[in-house]
Amino acid sequence: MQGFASSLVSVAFHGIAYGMILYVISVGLSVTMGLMGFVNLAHGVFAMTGGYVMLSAMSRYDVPFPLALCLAFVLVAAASVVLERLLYARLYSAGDLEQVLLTIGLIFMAVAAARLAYGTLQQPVNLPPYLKGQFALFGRDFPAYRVFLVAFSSVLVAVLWFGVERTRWGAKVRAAVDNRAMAQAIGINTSLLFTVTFALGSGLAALGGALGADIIAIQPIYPFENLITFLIVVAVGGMGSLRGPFVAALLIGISDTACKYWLPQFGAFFIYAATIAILLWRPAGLFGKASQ
Amino acid sequence: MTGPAHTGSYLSDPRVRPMEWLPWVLALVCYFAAPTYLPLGSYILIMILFALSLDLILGYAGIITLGHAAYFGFGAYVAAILAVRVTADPLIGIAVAGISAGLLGWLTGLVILRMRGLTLLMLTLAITSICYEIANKATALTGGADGLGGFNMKPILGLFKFDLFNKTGYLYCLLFLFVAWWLVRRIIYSPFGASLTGIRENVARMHALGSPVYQRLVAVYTISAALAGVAGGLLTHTTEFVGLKVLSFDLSGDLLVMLILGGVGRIYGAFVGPVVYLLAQDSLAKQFPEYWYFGIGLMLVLVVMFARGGILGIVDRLLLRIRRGNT
Amino acid sequence: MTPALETRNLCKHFGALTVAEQINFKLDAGARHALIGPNGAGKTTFVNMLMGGLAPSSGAILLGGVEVTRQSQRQRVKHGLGRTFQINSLFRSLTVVDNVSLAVAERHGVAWGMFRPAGRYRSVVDESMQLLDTLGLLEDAKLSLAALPYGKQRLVEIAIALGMRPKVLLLDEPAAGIPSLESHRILEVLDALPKEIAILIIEHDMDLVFRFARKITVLAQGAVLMEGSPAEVSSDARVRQVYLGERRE
Amino acid sequence: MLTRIIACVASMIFAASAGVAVAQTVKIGLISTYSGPTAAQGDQLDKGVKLFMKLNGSKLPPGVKVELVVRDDAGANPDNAKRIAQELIVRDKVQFLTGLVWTPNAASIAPLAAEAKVPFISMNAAGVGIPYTSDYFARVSFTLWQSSYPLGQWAGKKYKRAYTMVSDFAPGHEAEEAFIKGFKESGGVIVDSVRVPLAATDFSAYMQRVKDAKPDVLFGFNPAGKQATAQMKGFADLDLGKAGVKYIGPGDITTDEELQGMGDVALGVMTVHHYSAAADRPANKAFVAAYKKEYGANLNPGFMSVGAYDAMQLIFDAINAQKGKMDPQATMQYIKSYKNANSPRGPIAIDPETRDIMQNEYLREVRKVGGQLANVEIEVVGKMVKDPWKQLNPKK
Repeated sequence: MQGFASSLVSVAFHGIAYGMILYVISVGLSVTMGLMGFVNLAHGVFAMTGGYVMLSAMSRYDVPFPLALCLAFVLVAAASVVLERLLYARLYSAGDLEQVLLTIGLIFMAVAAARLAYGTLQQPVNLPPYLKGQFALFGRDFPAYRVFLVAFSSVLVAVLWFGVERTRWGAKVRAAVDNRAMAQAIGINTSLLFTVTFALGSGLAALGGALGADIIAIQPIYPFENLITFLIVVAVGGMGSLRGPFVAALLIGISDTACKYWLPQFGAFFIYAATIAILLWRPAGLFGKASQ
Repeated sequence: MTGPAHTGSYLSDPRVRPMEWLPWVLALVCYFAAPTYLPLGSYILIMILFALSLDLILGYAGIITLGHAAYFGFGAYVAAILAVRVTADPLIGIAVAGISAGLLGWLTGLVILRMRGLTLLMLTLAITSICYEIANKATALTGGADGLGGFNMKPILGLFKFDLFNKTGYLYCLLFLFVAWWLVRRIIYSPFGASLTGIRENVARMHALGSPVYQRLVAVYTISAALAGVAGGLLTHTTEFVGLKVLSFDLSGDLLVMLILGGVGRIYGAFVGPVVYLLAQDSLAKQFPEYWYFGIGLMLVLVVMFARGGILGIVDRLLLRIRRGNT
Repeated sequence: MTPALETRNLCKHFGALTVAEQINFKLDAGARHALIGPNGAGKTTFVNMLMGGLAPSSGAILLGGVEVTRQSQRQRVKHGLGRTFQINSLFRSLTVVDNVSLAVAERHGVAWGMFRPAGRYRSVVDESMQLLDTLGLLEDAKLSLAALPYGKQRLVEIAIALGMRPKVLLLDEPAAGIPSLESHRILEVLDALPKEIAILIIEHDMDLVFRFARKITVLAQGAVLMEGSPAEVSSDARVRQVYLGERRE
Repeated sequence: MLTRIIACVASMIFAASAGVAVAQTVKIGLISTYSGPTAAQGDQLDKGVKLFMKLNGSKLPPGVKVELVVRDDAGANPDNAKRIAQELIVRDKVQFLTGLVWTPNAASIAPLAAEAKVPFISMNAAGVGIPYTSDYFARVSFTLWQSSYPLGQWAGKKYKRAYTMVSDFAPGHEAEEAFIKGFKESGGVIVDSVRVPLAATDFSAYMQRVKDAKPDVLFGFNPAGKQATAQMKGFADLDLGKAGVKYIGPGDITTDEELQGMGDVALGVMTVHHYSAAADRPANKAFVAAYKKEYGANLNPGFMSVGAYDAMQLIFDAINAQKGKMDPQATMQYIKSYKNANSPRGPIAIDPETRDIMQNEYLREVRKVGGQLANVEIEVVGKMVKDPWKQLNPKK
């Protein structure tokens, strides 16, 4: 019994760590999909790029870890502005199909570019010494880096939620998600709002990719391999919602870990089955706006 | 007036135009002129059939799916398991593959086709992923990640043996493609086809007309799944092997790319796309296997930004310009 | 005589918000009836409930005396309910005649046909052509819908609804977006509609309403404010107040 | 399509007008993985092949040339691989088929090679049963029984309780089966076994399961590459070493090209394998030096590169033996008695009965040599080991 309780703690811990990373990466996708109605399958590209930026900054230029994280955020956010203005913005009013195609195309290109620049090998992650080792909690050892992950992501989530709930920008975003035409009518510059939000979402994805490099390996095929997971987080959580993907990401993180721990012979079967069940029960996701 | 694109319309002339025989003539010419290309040729024919099945639901009924490989793969595995365990007769195999994929399409269609947009996209993805996981884990039945092989197909009708050069296989695939083409063409020109176009164009209005939208979608989805299953069965028969790739998201993605490249919702886009894509892959992937991906990605972006009708769309526009220039 | 369409105590709440309150409404056979009311009076909600797009919280809807409250849009259409849309809801990439044919084919019950080419269903095509002829659209029949000027698209909107041969027709702002100079064309078309169809028109263009309708129902804040002949309505103090009150804001 | 046909016709005319070919060209069809998630492994093969061609590409009889026809199978994708092989045979008319990272792919090609009578040499794919399905198949890489069975026997004497964790595909199942057999024969007990999906990247849940079961030793297997790193990372993250679990496996878990990326946690991991970049045989030192000169001082050749290199050596030897006039049957006859005393991995030979590889198996430990992690060979646990599985399951 005690054994079971302690494995429960471990599963919950690893599941939360994984779920937090999924959330930090996917929340931007949720907001941009809700806000702009844009089916951005290429979101994983930003996460991967964030991972590469951080890892190469650390290994090639000896940039300290915290600075490398910031660098990943800033560079990817900046790059995403260029992409948004150049490509995405032209397809806001186009159909889902065009958006799907454009972003699949971007994935293909990013995968090839990453191979060109970094080769196919998975990038080694060399953590700073203060984040290595184990961290004792409730009489069990936990990997220190994952404890840091959970703590850091929690702070990030808190800041993000505060930002969206309490700032002027957040109010505008919420208004525009609710009703774009109305937001435009009351004088919100939606085009600027989209760009800023998109950049922030991409930056967060980069941060998530960098932070999670230890859990979700950074390699060229990253955007394809994890696409389904990110999409599940958004679809199950509900597009445009902040809380929904959070719940969904934790659910997926924990249940994935639990399946691996207790029922490894079933693989990812349960995750997909649960996704289908939830979407049939609530087509707009757990916290999504019911469609008209 | 109707354009060169084949749309379901009460005005369009349903007779087969001379140009529409061109693909078949070319296919036969290839059979004699390029006998060493027949393995690739058979694969192209199979992908054309698969793309045609996707065009029916994506191009005509407007269902965006990233999971059509589920039906293709299901057909492929059914054909393989049947050959290993029951009978290696190819025609029975194709029939069973098509019917069972159709059944799967019908069942899943009943469940998912009430949804739209991202939710539908996700459901199609999740269904393929589940099929993939099952095939991966049911090792005893499917061979898991190692694939399923070790069977030899019997000669077709006891007469035509599958050979190393794939001559039989090529004609076998061509025959089924022809039948499927005829069927799809009929459907598209029928009132049913017209109502599918209506659903794609304006689903709210179709509801207001009292059209049984959901039932229509389930019906076309079932037909499309059955065709995809036939394509999968053909792949199993011509390669006498089936692996997990046939159920993968990658395959659905590649298929989508091929169809888009050719042109959506115009029947022959499903012919042009796979030919161009697979021939390009065949030559480029040989010379630059590592960077083939980049070109495909760039092409997709360019098609979306500048050439929305795909290759056939570009041809249309060129023809239009030439005609205008003449008058 | 049974009314063509009737609602009994129809209510709709969104949480604490009431958008339809105890609406009792009758549309007689062959009626020319208008529904008016200021913005936000609940007209759109009411129409959506009639069509089956929105489920009422309580109350009943009857079509020709048959209760259809829980029936789908499709079943209601079978019972003879048709509508047009306030914002054009057409098949833009199809030809004009195909737009109408889709409706006619559904009514003929041939839209499931998968093997005979659509063009061979002569009765469908002929009927669609005839319909376009009565609306003066015959020469545009083979054009792509997107190529038509806006005013003519509004007429196609009506043509599609007529293709369904409805017993009850809901016209949702048929003149919306049309300059008042051209709205007489719409009125001509409306006047020429078959007498046996019961018509409910929702419209902002008061000119059109008063020239077309023989009976008017005024909706305000989700409830029926009054009902009567055009003359009664125009002279009613409460109606004036509702409209003027709103204008003052 | 049209240009294809034109090109085809043109080349026919050209071939006819050129008359008798001056030089004898031997075509080798190389099928490997250049794209997709497992391109890293294909890259290893490619590096071995290219290095061989650079060093030895001209060591052929006069007038004989070799042409490599390279094709991408994009990962474990057997039907695609089979089609490619078919094309190489009928269109390119290759006289050898080789390459193959993946067992499923090789298994789908093997019967085809027999049907077309094209000698087929596996550079890597290790599925143990493949030679039985095709008389034209030979292997210069390894089987997992060769390494995991002796490892099990050795570990069974030192440790009591073992946990096995393998990738869920045929080679994984073989490694698991071989190890368990050896381990039990030496008196050990298997606590539990888990099979991890081929696509897994995060092993922490599985490792937690191991940790809670408290075995003495964890036997791991994965198809090398990123999985090896991920599995090692999972082991490290949960600090299983400190919890008293010893990590062992075939050499795939500490593959030389990935070893530096794994970090110090790999120290002390014991493996049995046929090749280590750190081995001090002269032939290996020369090979490693050439490899580093070609691809950079930081990159170690892995066993896959060596497999590719040795396979090319075998093919070249076969060409030289027949002076470029290739006869498939003679080639297979030659291969069956093939010996190479000077492979980087030590002496190797082909078992005439099974056409499978015979080679030494070394017990190794990960240690630091000159500041770099290395698989240091401690002892030879088996000399010229024949595949044990085929000894146990002779072909009927």
